[in-house]
Amino acid sequence: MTDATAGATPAVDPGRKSKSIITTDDNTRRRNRAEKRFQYYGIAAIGVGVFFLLALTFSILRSGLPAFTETAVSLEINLSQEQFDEAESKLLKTGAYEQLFVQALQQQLNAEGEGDVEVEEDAVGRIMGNVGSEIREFYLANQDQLGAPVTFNVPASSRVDRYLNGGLSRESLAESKFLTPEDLDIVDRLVEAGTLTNVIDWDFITGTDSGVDNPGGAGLGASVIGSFFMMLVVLVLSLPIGVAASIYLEEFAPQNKLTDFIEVNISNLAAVPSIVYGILGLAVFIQFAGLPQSAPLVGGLVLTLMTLPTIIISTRASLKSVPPSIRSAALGVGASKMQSVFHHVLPLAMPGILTGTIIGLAQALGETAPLLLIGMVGYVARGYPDGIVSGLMDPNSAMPAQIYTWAARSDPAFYEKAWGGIIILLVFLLAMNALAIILRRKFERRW
Amino acid sequence: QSRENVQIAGSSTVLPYATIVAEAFGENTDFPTPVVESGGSSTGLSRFCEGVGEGTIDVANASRAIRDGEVETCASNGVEEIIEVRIGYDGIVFASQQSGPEFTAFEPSDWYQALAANLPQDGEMASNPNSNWSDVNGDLPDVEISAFIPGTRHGTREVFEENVLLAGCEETGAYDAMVNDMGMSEDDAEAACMEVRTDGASVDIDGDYTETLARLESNPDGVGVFGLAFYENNTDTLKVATMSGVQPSTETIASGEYPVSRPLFFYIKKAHIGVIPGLKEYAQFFMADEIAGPDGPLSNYGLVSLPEGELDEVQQRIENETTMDSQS
Amino acid sequence: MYDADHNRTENRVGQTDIKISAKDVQVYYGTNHAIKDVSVDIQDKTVTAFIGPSGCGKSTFLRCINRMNDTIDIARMEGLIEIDGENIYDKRVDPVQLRAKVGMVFQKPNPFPKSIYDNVAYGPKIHGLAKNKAELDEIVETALRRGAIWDEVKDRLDAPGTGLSGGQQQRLCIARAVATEPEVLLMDEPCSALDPIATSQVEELIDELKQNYSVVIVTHSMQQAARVSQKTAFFHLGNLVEYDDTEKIFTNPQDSRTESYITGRIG
Amino acid sequence: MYDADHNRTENRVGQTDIKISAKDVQVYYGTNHAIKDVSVDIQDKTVTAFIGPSGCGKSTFLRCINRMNDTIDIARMEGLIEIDGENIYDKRVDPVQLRAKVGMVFQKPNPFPKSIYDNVAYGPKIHGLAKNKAELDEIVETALRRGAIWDEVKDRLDAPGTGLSGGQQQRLCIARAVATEPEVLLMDEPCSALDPIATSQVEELIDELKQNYSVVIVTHSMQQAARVSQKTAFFHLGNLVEYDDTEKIFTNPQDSRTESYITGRIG
Amino acid sequence: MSNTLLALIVLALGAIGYVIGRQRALKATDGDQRKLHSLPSYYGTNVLLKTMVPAFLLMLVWLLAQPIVVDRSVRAGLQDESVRQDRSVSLVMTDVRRVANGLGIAVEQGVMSRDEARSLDTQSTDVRARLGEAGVALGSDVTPAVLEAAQQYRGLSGTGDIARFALVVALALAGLGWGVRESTPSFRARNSVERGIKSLLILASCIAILTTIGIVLSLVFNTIEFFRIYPARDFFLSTTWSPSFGGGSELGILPLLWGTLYISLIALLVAVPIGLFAAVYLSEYASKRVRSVAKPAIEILAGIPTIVYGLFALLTIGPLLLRVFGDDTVGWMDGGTAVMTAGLAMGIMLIPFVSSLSDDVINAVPQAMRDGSYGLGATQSETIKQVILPAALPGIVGAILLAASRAIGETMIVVLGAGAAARLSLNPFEAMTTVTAKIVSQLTGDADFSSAEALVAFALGMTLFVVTLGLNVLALYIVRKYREQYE
Ligand SMILES: Nc1ncnc2c1ncn2[C@@H]1O[C@H](COP(=O)(O)OP(=O)(O)OP(=O)(O)O)[C@@H](O)[C@H]1O
Ligand SMILES: Nc1ncnc2c1ncn2[C@@H]1O[C@H](COP(=O)(O)OP(=O)(O)OP(=O)(O)O)[C@@H](O)[C@H]1O
Ligand SMILES: [Mg+2]
Ligand SMILES: [Mg+2]
Ligand SMILES: O=P([O-])([O-])[O-]
Repeated sequence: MTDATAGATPAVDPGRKSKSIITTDDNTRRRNRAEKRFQYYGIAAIGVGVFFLLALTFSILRSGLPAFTETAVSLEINLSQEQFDEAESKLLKTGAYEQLFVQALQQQLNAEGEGDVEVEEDAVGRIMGNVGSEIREFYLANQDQLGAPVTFNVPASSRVDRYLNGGLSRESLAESKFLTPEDLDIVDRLVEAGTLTNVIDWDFITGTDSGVDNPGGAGLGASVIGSFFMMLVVLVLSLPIGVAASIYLEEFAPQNKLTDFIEVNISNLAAVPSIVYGILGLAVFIQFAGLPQSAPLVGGLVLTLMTLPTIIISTRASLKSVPPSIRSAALGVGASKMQSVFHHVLPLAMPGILTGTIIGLAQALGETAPLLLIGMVGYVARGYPDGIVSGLMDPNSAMPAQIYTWAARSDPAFYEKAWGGIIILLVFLLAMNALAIILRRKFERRW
Repeated sequence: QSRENVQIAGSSTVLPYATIVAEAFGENTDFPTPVVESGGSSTGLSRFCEGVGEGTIDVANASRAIRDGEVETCASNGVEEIIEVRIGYDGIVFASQQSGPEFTAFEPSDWYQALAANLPQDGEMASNPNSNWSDVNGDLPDVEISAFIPGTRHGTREVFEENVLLAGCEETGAYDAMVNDMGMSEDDAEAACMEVRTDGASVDIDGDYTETLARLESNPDGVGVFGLAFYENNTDTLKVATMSGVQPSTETIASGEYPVSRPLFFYIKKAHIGVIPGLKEYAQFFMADEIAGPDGPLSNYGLVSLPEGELDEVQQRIENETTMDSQS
Repeated sequence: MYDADHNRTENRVGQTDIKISAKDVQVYYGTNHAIKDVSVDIQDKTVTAFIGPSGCGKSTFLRCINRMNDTIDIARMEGLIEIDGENIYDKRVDPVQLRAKVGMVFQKPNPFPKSIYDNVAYGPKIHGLAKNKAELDEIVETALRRGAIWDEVKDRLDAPGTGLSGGQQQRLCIARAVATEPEVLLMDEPCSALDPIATSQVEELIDELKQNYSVVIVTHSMQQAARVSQKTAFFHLGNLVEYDDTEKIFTNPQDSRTESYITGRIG
Repeated sequence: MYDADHNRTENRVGQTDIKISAKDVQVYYGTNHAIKDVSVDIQDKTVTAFIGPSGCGKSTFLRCINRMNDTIDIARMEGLIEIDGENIYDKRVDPVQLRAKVGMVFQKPNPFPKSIYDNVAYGPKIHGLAKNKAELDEIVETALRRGAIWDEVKDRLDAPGTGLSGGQQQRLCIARAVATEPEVLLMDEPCSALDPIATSQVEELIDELKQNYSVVIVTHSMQQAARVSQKTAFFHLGNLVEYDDTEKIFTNPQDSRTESYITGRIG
Repeated sequence: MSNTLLALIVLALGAIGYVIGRQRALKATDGDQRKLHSLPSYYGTNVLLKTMVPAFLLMLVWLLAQPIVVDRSVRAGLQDESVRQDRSVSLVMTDVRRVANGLGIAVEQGVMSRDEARSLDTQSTDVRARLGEAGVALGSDVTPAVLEAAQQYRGLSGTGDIARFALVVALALAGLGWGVRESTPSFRARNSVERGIKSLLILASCIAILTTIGIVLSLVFNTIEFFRIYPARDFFLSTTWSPSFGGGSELGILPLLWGTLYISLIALLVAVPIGLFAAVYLSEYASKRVRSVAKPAIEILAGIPTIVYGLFALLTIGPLLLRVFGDDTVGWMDGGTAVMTAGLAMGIMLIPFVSSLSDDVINAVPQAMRDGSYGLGATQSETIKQVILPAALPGIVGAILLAASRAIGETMIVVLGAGAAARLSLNPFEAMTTVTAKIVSQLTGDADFSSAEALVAFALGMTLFVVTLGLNVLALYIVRKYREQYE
């Protein structure tokens, strides 16, 4: 031993000067540099993450915030019983109301105008958004108001809105058939007169989808409810099932080919493209089980299947990281395996489980592809459900599906709506995660 | 529980029009607003043909006519009676960034020569040498060829290939050269005319027109293929080029002057009429003069509506529930 | 509640009921043959000490007795162990019930990452030993007192058990084990981190326990073995070399290895 | 390598270079005042024993010396500790270098979940003590031999360190600590899980180490303290009650508490 | 309504059972729970499970089966006479159900009396109008046969409802009785309850298998159909992917698989290092406050809809890369859309998948490991790299696998960011596309759904499924081999 080691570490000699801990030696300096570098990598990694988060948030906010306001026309009109009856006799009743409104506005403009140029009805029509249904709804509900003046606050066309927001210039309208540069003179007049104002578009937050020619009437409210019910299903099913499956596989299952097979299968399910889950959902839930199409229940079930692997994989990873001494300790005082798992291991694995849930739900909340096949993407403007059962079973859309459809529409106003929708989606996501994050903080501990 | 609403699925090209109708239908009648799903003509038709009954859709939108194979599948699944409704035409236009190079007039031959994978040269097929638009046609700007054309999943692609590439191929005489000089079969020559280069000068867009628009936004020299309605909604960012000297508009397309357009359809399961409340009413509403006519909201939005007589005929067919086989 | 029976049972010490009987026990860790052919009868109401050099298999054998080895994947056990005449590796045996009956104090203290109170109360709770909170409080207090740690922790019962000093953790684990009132208590070096006073308190506890129960203790201290145990088993390289009355082992060992070990010549 | 210097340094044992000097050290765990006003000078090339009842603060104080307390969130330290005249809590001090100089064996053996070889090789590797694999092999072997565990593990150097018996883990941790050649070695109950033979081997190691280094050992065994240490410090309830030559402490303690403790009256 | 009531009754019985079981067990030992085999609550839970589980199962099965049975018998009655020449039975049944439902609603709303609903006939009443009053819209007038069938339907359903109610309650009571009888002190209630719970756990893991079977089944038939019209050899070995309408498509999967792997690889090259470093920083270096903010913040990245990433790739990352690697500089890149563009965007999205989960497992490594390393004079980074990460490895591998899976399954980013070109190339600055993107586009496109061009989506899905299965087996094998050293 002596001979062997003497050569190995000649540095040690009896009279050696002991190392100072204040003046660092070369080796330590090198290691400290490595340490610093490592730490900087960490900071840089966080920085990259946060930077992209900010960049994305910024671009989302910039593109999406205008969706929350609209340019509204406020006008007092006085509808007679005859006009009402006539409009109601038409096939396109809303069109008739719209025309009445447009005429009223035209009259007002011509009356107060300088009188030299007659404002055309078409021009006024181009300035207005789709206003017929709002007016019709009002008069159907309040027939007693017929013959009395009523003030309406209805949306102007999306292009007027963009013009007033600075998103459109006169020149760029040269080719447009939806709004001409000359129309903008009228718009300017209306703004001056205070007839056109910028207001918060509550309809956007609470309303339902609209036709492609009516961006002013488009709202996300109903699909928020749709997403809510879907997430409810996902949470209620995937969390317990996922955790239960993980517990079985990680703690109880014998180590054999079958459990290996299940394990591989679950990881594999995570890699299955989400649209394939849509194919599965269509085949199993709609065609085989006969559940209704476009129902949040079906969407929730499909997303549950899609989310399960995420939750299972993360739950297993965190169950695995609980040290065995905890299990022995519990078994040693005569706890059953089940008790040791539920009383000790599971609480310690909770942060990881919640993380998996957060990520899984976030993914599910933003997923469109599987919804494509079960009928939730497209135009599903069915308004609010009136109860849990109807919320689950009645056709409804979901936020990402709605956003996806809006993003594909021609009118650039819908593009704005899509970004606005993303803002709402993220707010929903944050609200959904907040609880999980608080819970996770509570369970986190080091020992 | 029984289904209350009409359930529709299919083409994303028809979807916008269907949403306009569905919204108005819900607002103007006592029936619940129909549900219109997107997902593509093929998906729509495949679900349409799954069978009859409440669990299946009532109407399939399609940006192409149903194919024989699909009719057979339908029939074998019990969907024997189908009412075909042609709703109008979709014009296909060529547009570039408003502030981009001066793309104002195209000929099919320009597109053929710019996008073909191989061009006949000295009796041989050689890979396309053109790298700039000006190489193709001196009147076009001297910028790199960068075209965004519909991907092969889109029906628009088929129209583009036949009405633009093939037409251009014939126009330039390349087709004749292939058949006559090089001894290709007609089919091979046609295929060669429609084969698109893959060196990056042409990019297939599998998504929607909004994607094409976004691509143009990140590439100012690009030229994209759009639907007429899309272009009309985006005149502030896009400028359109003429094709064979014709300016695309609902009028020139309706009159047949403008060469690139295709018909749009929806298909109704006759067996569901009378079972699903509002189904027939929806079809009637859709094709009513006030809606699908030249002054209706559909045309206003960009649909090229059917000529007078044809519209009447379609209305008649819906009224009589005339199915496809009985009409032929 | 142990104290109540104290007087009555005193006189029965020394009786030779066999509580645990092991026959031809083999334990393998993978290919490592850790316990070789060990047969031993452990008596009721007796303290049995396992001694032997580090790594000879004492802990391993101890863990066989309450089937804690089941939890080590690579461990494999052969042979027969009976407690009260019942084969504990029988299929019908519920290891949970077995472990409730055969308590264990591990070599490395392993408190739960919970409060001190909860650490001790956990066993009684799951075994339903307390009817109400007051009773549970009492059980906890008694157990902590018996574990000779009550005075140190009585003011911080809500503090986490993992924040205790090494010796305190060890005593906490002893308290936790006795709180469930096992019939057999297996203690793997329970006093290794304890000062002499605490050690003697734990030894007192062991003495008290043996009035009713059977205690097996692993120790490296010959003195401790001599002090607390009536029987001693000497393990060496996985073999049970000698098993006899403690007195005899320490005064007149039969095997030369035993002698070498207790006189400090082999390790 | 230590042996080579054996003769030359022998005579210097007992010299009074001060290696570590602590002044008015206070440690709090949250509100719990665990170390109260401790001042002590620890000499170079000397073995100093810390004794005292469980929970009195020995480990806590030990951890102050190489700033391991830094890793406990709620722990807060006040006062001054100097090693070789340098304040170890100075801002300029690199705790990493400090800990390389002041090695530690923890009370609960904590082998890494790596092979036995890697457990030992880890320290030398990060400190760059070996030029090549052969040298590293040698360092590992030497360390394991000094930790008195070589014979038991030489055939299974690739087996995980966590699969060793309690005492083996403890010795592995000792080997791991000496492999990095610290100038000061803090050992928290290094022999608690060891049989007498292994204990004496470790004690020999300590003896050998003190030729060049300063060793602080926490122990509950008065005998051990008396055997290996030259200086003894007695802690009680967070106070350093008495610090003096070992001989003196054990024969003629100044404080009544010390006397009580070593005679086994307070715990 | 009655189902809710039934469920409530069963729940109530369960609760009662819990109390009785518990009490009975306790009473038998005069309130001394120590003499019981298990905790009293286990006796209660045992009864509760025995009361509720079979009853709910029966209810569920019955609810699923009753419509089928009723349907079947009503259908049998319709078979001969009333199936209108042009209508299939299933459509008539739709009508029947609608009318039956309508009658139900009408009765509920008081528009009709129960007897009236039962005795209604088409001659004397305009059923469509009457039902219209109750807000039930019918597609056409009601024929006598349909009305009759609807009335029969209602009758049968009513009988079924009553029978279900009675039987479910009876079963619940029986379970309750059985459970209560069992509740003797020596009964191993805990074992019984745990067996029950364990079965539930097993059931939960079976869902994964069922999903797999479902996916395979929903893909396999169309895949076979595809291979019937398109040669498998070409599909697997051809290096060209160029679908076209006129037939003569070349559908080789290789370029797509290559694109999938390439893009996923780049995404992982971005996400894994950044994610791991972020995780390490969060769990080891960052203060509590920073951690509590940064971790959830980074998790938002996982929740941003992928379309946003797609647009971000297309509009921001692409042009940026083009400026750096484009023709103006090194000339590696021709267009903004490329493997690199999509890979980077996807990598950003995947950061939280790696970072959050790894952070949790790293955090779970016991402090003693860290202490051991610090005590040897290791720096924090050495400790992390050599002790903590290896100890946390199984969990980290899980996190990475999850991220990889997500990368393989992602569509939107690829569609927008990677370009749609299917090609085999090593240059990461060229456009490529992935299997998933093509599944979506072929499935949702305009092609004839019975053509090879549409069916290929299923074959792609199936192949991807098998390929990832293989990769997962490999991963499991590697992890096992690696892990064995440690535990
Ligand atoms: N991490 C911690 N958190 C809170 N309190 C602690 C922590 N570690 C130790 N203590 C407390 O500080 C005091 C001193 O503990 P320390 O570990 O120093 O004792 P010790 O002398 O080493 O005892 P032993 O001989 O039992 O190891 C004890 O009261 C203990 O409960
Ligand atoms: N989990 C394990 N995996 C593999 N080998 C093990 C394991 N536990 C113990 N061993 C080996 O089995 C043998 C017996 O170990 P055991 O723990 O029973 O020893 P011991 O007598 O308790 O020693 P000590 O006094 O040091 O605690 C040793 O060689 C040890 O290395
Ligand atoms: Mg041991
Ligand atoms: Mg200590
Ligand atoms: O969605 P499309 O079928 O019209 O391309």
